[in-house]
Amino acid sequence: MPLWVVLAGFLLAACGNDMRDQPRYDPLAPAPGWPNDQSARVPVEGTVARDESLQPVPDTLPEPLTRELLERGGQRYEIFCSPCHGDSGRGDGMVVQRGFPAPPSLHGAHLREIPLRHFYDVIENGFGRMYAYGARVPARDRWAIAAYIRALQLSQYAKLDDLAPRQRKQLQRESREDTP
Amino acid sequence: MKGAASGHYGLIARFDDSEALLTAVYRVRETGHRRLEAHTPFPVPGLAEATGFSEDGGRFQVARIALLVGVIAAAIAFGLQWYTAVIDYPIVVGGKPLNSWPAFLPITFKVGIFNSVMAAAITMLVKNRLPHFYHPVFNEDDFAAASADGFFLSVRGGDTEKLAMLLWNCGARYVRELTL
Amino acid sequence: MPPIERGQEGKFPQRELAGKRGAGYWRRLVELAERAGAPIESDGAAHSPERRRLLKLLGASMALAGLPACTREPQETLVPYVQRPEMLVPGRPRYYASAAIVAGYAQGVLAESCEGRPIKLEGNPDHPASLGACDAVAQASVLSLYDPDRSAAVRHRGAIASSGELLRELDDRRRQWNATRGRGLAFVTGTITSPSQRAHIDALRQRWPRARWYLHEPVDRSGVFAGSRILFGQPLEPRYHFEQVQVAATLDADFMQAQPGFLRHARDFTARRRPRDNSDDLARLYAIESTPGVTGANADHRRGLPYAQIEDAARQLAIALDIAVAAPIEKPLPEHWVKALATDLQRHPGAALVIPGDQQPAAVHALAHAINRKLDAFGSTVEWMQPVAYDAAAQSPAELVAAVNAGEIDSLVIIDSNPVYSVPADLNFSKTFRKIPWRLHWGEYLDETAKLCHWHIPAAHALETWGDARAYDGSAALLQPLIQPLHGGLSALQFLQMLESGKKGESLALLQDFWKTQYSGDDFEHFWRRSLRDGLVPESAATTVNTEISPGWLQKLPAPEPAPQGLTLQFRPDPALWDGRHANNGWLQEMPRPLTTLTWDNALLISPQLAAAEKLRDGSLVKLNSGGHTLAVPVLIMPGQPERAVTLHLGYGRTAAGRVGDGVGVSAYQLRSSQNPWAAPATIKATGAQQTLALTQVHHSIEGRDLIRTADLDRYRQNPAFAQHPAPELSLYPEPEPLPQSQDRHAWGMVIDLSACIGCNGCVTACQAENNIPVVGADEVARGHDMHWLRVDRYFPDPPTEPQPRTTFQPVPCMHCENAPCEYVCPVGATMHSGDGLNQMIYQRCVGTRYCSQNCPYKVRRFNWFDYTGSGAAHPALPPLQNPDVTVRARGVMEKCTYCVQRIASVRRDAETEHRPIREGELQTACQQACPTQAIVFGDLARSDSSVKALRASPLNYAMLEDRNTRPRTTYLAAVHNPNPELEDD
Amino acid sequence: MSQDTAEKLLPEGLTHGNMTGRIADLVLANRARRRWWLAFAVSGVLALLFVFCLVAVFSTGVGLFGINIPVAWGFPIVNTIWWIGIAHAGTLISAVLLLTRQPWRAPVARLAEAMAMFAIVCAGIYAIAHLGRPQLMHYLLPYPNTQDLWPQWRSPLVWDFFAISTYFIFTLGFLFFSLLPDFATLRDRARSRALQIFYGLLALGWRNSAQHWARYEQVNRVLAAVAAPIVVSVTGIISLDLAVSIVPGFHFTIFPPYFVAGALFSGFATVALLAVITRAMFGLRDLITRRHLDYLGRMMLLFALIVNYAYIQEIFTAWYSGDLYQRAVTIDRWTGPYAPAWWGMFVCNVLLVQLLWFKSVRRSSAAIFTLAITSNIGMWLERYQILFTSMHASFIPATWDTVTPTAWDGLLALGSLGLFVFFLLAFVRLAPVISMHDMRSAIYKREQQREQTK
Amino acid sequence: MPQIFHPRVNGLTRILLAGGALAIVAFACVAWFLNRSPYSTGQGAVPEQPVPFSHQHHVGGLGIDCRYCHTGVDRSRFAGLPDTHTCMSCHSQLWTEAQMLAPVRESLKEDRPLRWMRVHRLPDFVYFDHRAHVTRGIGCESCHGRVDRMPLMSQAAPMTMQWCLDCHRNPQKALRAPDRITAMGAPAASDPNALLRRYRIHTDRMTECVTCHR
Repeated sequence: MPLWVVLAGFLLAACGNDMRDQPRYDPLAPAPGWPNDQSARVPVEGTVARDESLQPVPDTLPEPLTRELLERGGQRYEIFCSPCHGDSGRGDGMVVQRGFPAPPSLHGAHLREIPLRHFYDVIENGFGRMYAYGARVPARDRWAIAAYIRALQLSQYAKLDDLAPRQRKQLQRESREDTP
Repeated sequence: MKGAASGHYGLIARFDDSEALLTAVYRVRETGHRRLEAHTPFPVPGLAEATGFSEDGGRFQVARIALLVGVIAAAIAFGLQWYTAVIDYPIVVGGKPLNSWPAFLPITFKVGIFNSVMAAAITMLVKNRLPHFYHPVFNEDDFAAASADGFFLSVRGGDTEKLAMLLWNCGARYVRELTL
Repeated sequence: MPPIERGQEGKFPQRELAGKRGAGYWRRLVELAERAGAPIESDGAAHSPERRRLLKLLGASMALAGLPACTREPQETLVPYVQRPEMLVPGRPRYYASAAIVAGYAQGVLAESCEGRPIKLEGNPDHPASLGACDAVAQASVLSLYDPDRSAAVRHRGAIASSGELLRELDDRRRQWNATRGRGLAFVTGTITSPSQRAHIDALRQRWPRARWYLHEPVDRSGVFAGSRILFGQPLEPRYHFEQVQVAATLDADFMQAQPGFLRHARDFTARRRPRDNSDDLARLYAIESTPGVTGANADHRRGLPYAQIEDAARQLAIALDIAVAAPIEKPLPEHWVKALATDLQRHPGAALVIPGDQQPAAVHALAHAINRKLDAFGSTVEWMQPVAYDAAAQSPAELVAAVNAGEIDSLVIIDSNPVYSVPADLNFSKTFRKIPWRLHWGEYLDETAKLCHWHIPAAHALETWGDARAYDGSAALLQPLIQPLHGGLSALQFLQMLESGKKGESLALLQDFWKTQYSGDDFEHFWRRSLRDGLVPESAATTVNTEISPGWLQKLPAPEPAPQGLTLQFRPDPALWDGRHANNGWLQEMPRPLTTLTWDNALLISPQLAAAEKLRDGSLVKLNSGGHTLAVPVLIMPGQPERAVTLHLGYGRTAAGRVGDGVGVSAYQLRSSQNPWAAPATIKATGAQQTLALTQVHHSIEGRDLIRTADLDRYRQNPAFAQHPAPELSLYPEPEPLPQSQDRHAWGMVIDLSACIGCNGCVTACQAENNIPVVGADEVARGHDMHWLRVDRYFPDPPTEPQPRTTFQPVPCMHCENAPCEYVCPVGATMHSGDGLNQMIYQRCVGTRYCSQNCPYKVRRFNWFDYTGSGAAHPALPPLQNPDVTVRARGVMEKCTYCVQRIASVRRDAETEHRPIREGELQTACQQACPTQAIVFGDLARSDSSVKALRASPLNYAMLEDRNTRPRTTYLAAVHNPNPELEDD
Repeated sequence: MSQDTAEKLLPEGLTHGNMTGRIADLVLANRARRRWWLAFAVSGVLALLFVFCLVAVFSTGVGLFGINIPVAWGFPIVNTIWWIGIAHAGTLISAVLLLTRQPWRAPVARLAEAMAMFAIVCAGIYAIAHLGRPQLMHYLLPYPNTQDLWPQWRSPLVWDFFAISTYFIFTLGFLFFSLLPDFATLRDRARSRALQIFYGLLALGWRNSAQHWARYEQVNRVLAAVAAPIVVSVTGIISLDLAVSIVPGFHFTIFPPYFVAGALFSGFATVALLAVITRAMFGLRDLITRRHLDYLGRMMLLFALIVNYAYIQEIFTAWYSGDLYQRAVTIDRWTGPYAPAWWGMFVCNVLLVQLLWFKSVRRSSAAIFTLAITSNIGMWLERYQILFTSMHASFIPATWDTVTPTAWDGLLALGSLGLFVFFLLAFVRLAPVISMHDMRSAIYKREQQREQTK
Repeated sequence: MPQIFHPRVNGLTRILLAGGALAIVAFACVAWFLNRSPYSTGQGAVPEQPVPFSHQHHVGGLGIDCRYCHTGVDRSRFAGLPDTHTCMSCHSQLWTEAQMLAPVRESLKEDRPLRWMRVHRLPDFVYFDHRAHVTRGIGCESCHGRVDRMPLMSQAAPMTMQWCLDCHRNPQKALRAPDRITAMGAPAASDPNALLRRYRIHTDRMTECVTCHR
């Protein structure tokens, strides 16, 4: 009998917290008793974190157009835009084929003229049926995607003259570096 | 409870002291009986040999088995320690070398000892055929004396009549038949 | 059958919890939440619980092997956002600048926020008052944010009331006040440095001019302004520039610990006092103290005098400097000492400074600054500016009592102040207080005062609201909320606005409205966002005033008085609880107080001589009598305490602080008098009883061991390598390999500069906040079960009766020994070494043999003797506060300093992801980050350009117990003092 | 040994039959006496107390013990070492006396073995109870797990774990084999069927056959031969727990032999204690004679002297090594907060045992009884002071602290004594306190010698 | 002395001894097996989700990249679950009436988050970092299996420490080019050692305890 009692005590010891579940909130853990049981909370409206930029959003690309940026933009475009806008930007993405109302082609005349900032804003705030992607796409990626879209447009209607001279040189240099 | 089936097992004779028993053993063995057992309340020197037990009983003597098993177990123990500490998951501990072989010795020793003890014990039991709860000699009513002051000789099979005479002649207090 | 009150689903179930106490708080929350979300059938089917229970029982009893368990553990869920905020990536912390308010003054902090929950506060490097450092009180304010004892509801006569009722009631009142222009209305506040609050208060005064305004600040600084009135005829505030100081003398001023701007002072001054090279000139510090304090402990020369004799000492010094003041009746300081000090000061015109203590009377301030003027300090080491927090119109509590007794007050509004607790006993405040017909209290806790008020309005915590506050130099910082109010309290501006207009305003709008009036530029939005991001309003420091001492100041000085005979009882704000406002904060309660290492208690500090005379030991209970009141207090022997003075800290003996703070220590306010707030004659009488004190260090002598190596400047200059002791000749151990030098491999190490460490214990609390270190309570601390990973060892000289002891401090984290003795004895390998030199502690592997602690020569390991974090613990871990990157340890496992391995990992992974080396300053341990004097330096020994590596090469660098061949990665820089050679014989 | 000593160790007129009958009847025939029941009840209550305390510790935490950070090992380890010491003596006495064929072994060997068995149980339970997370004890075992982790072989505690478990099994086997022929005897003499089956199962069908005996003696010889290394290594390993560490008072190379000697000292004392009690309780004064007490006393004295030598050696080393910390510990032992323990030890283990030089003392039941108790107390104090003084004030003065034992420490210690006694009392009722077959052999040997002399 | 035991007891004894030995072995085997079985690792279990979200359809069928929803994988230790907004990015137009998506719409309407059941659950004392893996060439598939074939999410790998270590000791077999991280069914890299160098993977550090435990 004593053996069993000791064993029971032993089990009691085993019943304790073994640190598999710790009293802390990991990301998106439920927080019983808080609103909606959410431990993840929305920062208070109007606060400014240390990593936020104070500069107003520029109207053009805030950094030099590099191959790395375009590649990043391409990758992010594939992830976030191509489901609807399609790989080539013609608005024939997979989701559209399943019934999402087709977005206009990115190669429309109107959009080929529009400043880059427009894409940035649309990504951030959404447009029409398109929801805002600001939370999913950080600022730098927005510019990258915008640049990539512009590159897509150019690839369809290639006119080097459309680019600013600096960017043109940049691109030429990049392509020269790439060729060998 | 008596055994369900009854049959002839052999004879049992009781002697008054160890000398008588010893001589009886010699005599009976001389007549060619091999399946005999002497039962004494304490180890009588020479009696086992007389019944055909050889002291250094071949390769499977208790001590040898113990030594052999101990050495093997120790080798395995050392090998395990070496493997785990050096090969399987080498981690630096206290700035000591991975193969801190002196630190492996105590366990090597312990495991060797442990296994040799177990081997000795098991060898003894196995060679004595020991968890052997039913045995015909217990059918002898006075056999309890074998654990106090009785000296018995039990012989299995053989020519009952002749053997009984022989035992009488050796000075048995009585000779009785053992049933199966 | 009474109706059961139910919290509305989704909201914090406050009603159920109101007034409940006990350890099961969080557990109860969980239960409530479970009850609120009663299970709902998956298919909307109908069954009664009985039937389900039957099924569950059957299911449990008939588990068939191999099937996925019929009834698994309750599944864990993930609750994502409905709309994730921009830039918030779950799992990555973000930082917000804000400010913590310590004793009314702002201290810039960066709050680390995990998914919108503040987890930890760190110093804001951009803020002048912190420069990145952070003291314990500020660190701990995040704990009080989640304090379950915070007041959560408007209360009327103690019962929960609706805010609608309150507004209605206020409307009635306001109508009346409007009619009478505020007659009979009185306000009580503490020190307010917030510009916007002051603006609102001014508005209130304008609205109700006949209302009265009372300032109740238990640790007031009235002496500062009174002194400046004597000198300049106007209240001004000095601002010290310690970065210029070469010789400093204090007159009972604990400027490194207890005066506004102390972090900055400590940073600036120790920067002048640590040798980086043996050609460095070091600043020198003379301290004259009434109670041993951090500043005095770090002084090169120190004298302890009773409170009343400080003025005499000041006069002595002034006379020695040829200032024609009246001589003291007796000279407390030896002449040669004064002389040496005076000549030393004179030798450094413009670089000398005399600092009067905030709690000293006006005369000391006047004298000190007169001396400063004499030393050409004005404009160089001390500047004068408009006071940051000074209200000429405010009256004192004594006047309030008088007014009440005169029947002139019929409504009292208490703004975040606790006079019932902290008004000196001689005013008999609580009795008077009850006479006021209508009392309203706005504050975070349902404290002693709130309980006696008709109305109580919960205040939001500083991390929950918009606000602003000014630092010691007057520069304003904006406070941002890091979380929506957990209990729906009001911010100060909202409260004042409610008084003003009867409406509940929007906190942010109110603040912006104020600052729009302050900002003259055109791009307010940019100004505003920048101020928020930087945590500082640009160019908001107080304006300096160029003044000269008015000629007649000597006449305004009071005449010297004879020092009182007999024992003096001195009062001090507590280094952790201050005036008692932080009493419900477990981290602060458990922080070892600097110098005393006492936790969870206040004891009467007595000198060794007095102890010997009265046959008292640490913890002996004495009856302390002063001003007709008697308290039973345990004593604590404090070397350096003036022989005839005893000191008692304020802030204890709370009765309505909450479950943590109630009943801790005794309330010194019961002996305090309003006339003589800082010192009073007293007697003590031994009772023969004994009380266990929760001390974290009980042995005070270093026993002659070379654990701390010090030298004075001369010796250091002669022998820069004085700290290098010869290694043991014969070592049994193999030499370890040299450190890796590749770019990818790191070798973490830490160097602690003993010259710089002032023993403030800020690092201890920072480590506690960063590493989820539990609070264990007084009993456990007293048993030697304290859990701080980092301790600051403090040694008094032997024998303790030496009148002017030099105290030494030594922070001891885990040394991360390369040949760690703790590692090879752990049977399960729960503590092992990593390639970059960390001594890893793997909690879930630990079976709790404690062998590692036995074998750790530094005894830095801590053990979870009981469950200190679970819901059954006395101080259970608060889940929202815990650092999600650090394990919350369970019962039975060992723990210790990890070099903040979670920070190492995160920073290193950031760097590796971005394919760059770790930037200098990017990786700081929590203790390093918090240290006001930057005594702790951590970094990569494998990198040639790291500052640790450079310090390691210093001749001052030595390892503790190096003869044990543990090869610690944490090493020390020997301390170098700079005593005055003329006072060699001291 | 000369023949006459063998003479006097056995009373005249003792035959195989009546000796067997007497000892067996202690188990089979005599009803337990009131005294026994009383003792059994008291020890049972204490054993339950032990269980209760264990449950409390397991469910609340080892913080219940009086331990803290400088002194992280307290009573449980002291008691573990103490119990193991006692256990060792049991094994060693039985085994070494067997190997050296001491004629006075027979009556006391059984007591020694039983004592060893129950002491090792107490020691083992203590070792587990002191763990912070005993439910994870299996981490000390090398078994294939899904974490791919193994024990840390350099740790003396792993050695301990293996040592104590090995020793537990060994002791169990040793005791059982010693009992095997006696179980057969009891089986043969038992009257009630339940007892017959009980002893019959325990006796495994032992037939007293000559070949059984032959192999039995072989295995006993192997076990006895192994016993000495086991005992020495187990105690040695336990002492290495201390000696391997760098704690100033622990770090002595002399610890292993010193511990072995200490263990034997306390063990002989315990055997002597039990011998005195047994001969009084069961009226066995003629079987466990004063001569036996004399021999036991001599052994106590012998090992006490070795232990005393070790004390001197230790003090000398501390002084000679010049190590600041060692010296401080030594001074602290004499003057520090735990000095009473050291001086108590000094009195018990150094002063009082010198009385054993006197034959009259050695042959006096009361004196042996008293000295046995003081020696055990002394050995306990020795372990206590080694642990506590070394730990409470180690390298860094700021960490110095003392610790006071709690009620749980005391209750658990009391409970473990109770458990030990409980087991012993039960054992005495269930198994012969004196090895019957050894006695029969002894009688036979005496007969043989007489034959020869004739 | 009469016999105490029946002759059959001898045989029974042997059976019991053999059975006991066998039982011990069997127990060991069963324990070994069970410890690694899906029963204790939780592999394959499908918790009931509030919305029967099909990765097979969205990933395998529509080709949406993982990072569309799990935006944290390459930025944080925590992969992150999509907010309701993400679902509604498409389902504001698609299946706007479907009962199956009612919880999603409710969530947006009532500002109450969906509560997904966790599928992969390491103990809290394990500090796993998605970014460290995803940015160093370990694709989702290595640990989560063929997500594009899972109609309902379930755990594919055992997630035991041994499993982690198997890869940490020898990550070559799992490495992929950076643009193949989220691809499913991608072939093994042709030159894993080159990738190992390219990603600068510290195989020596990866088996240290502190890598995963703090």
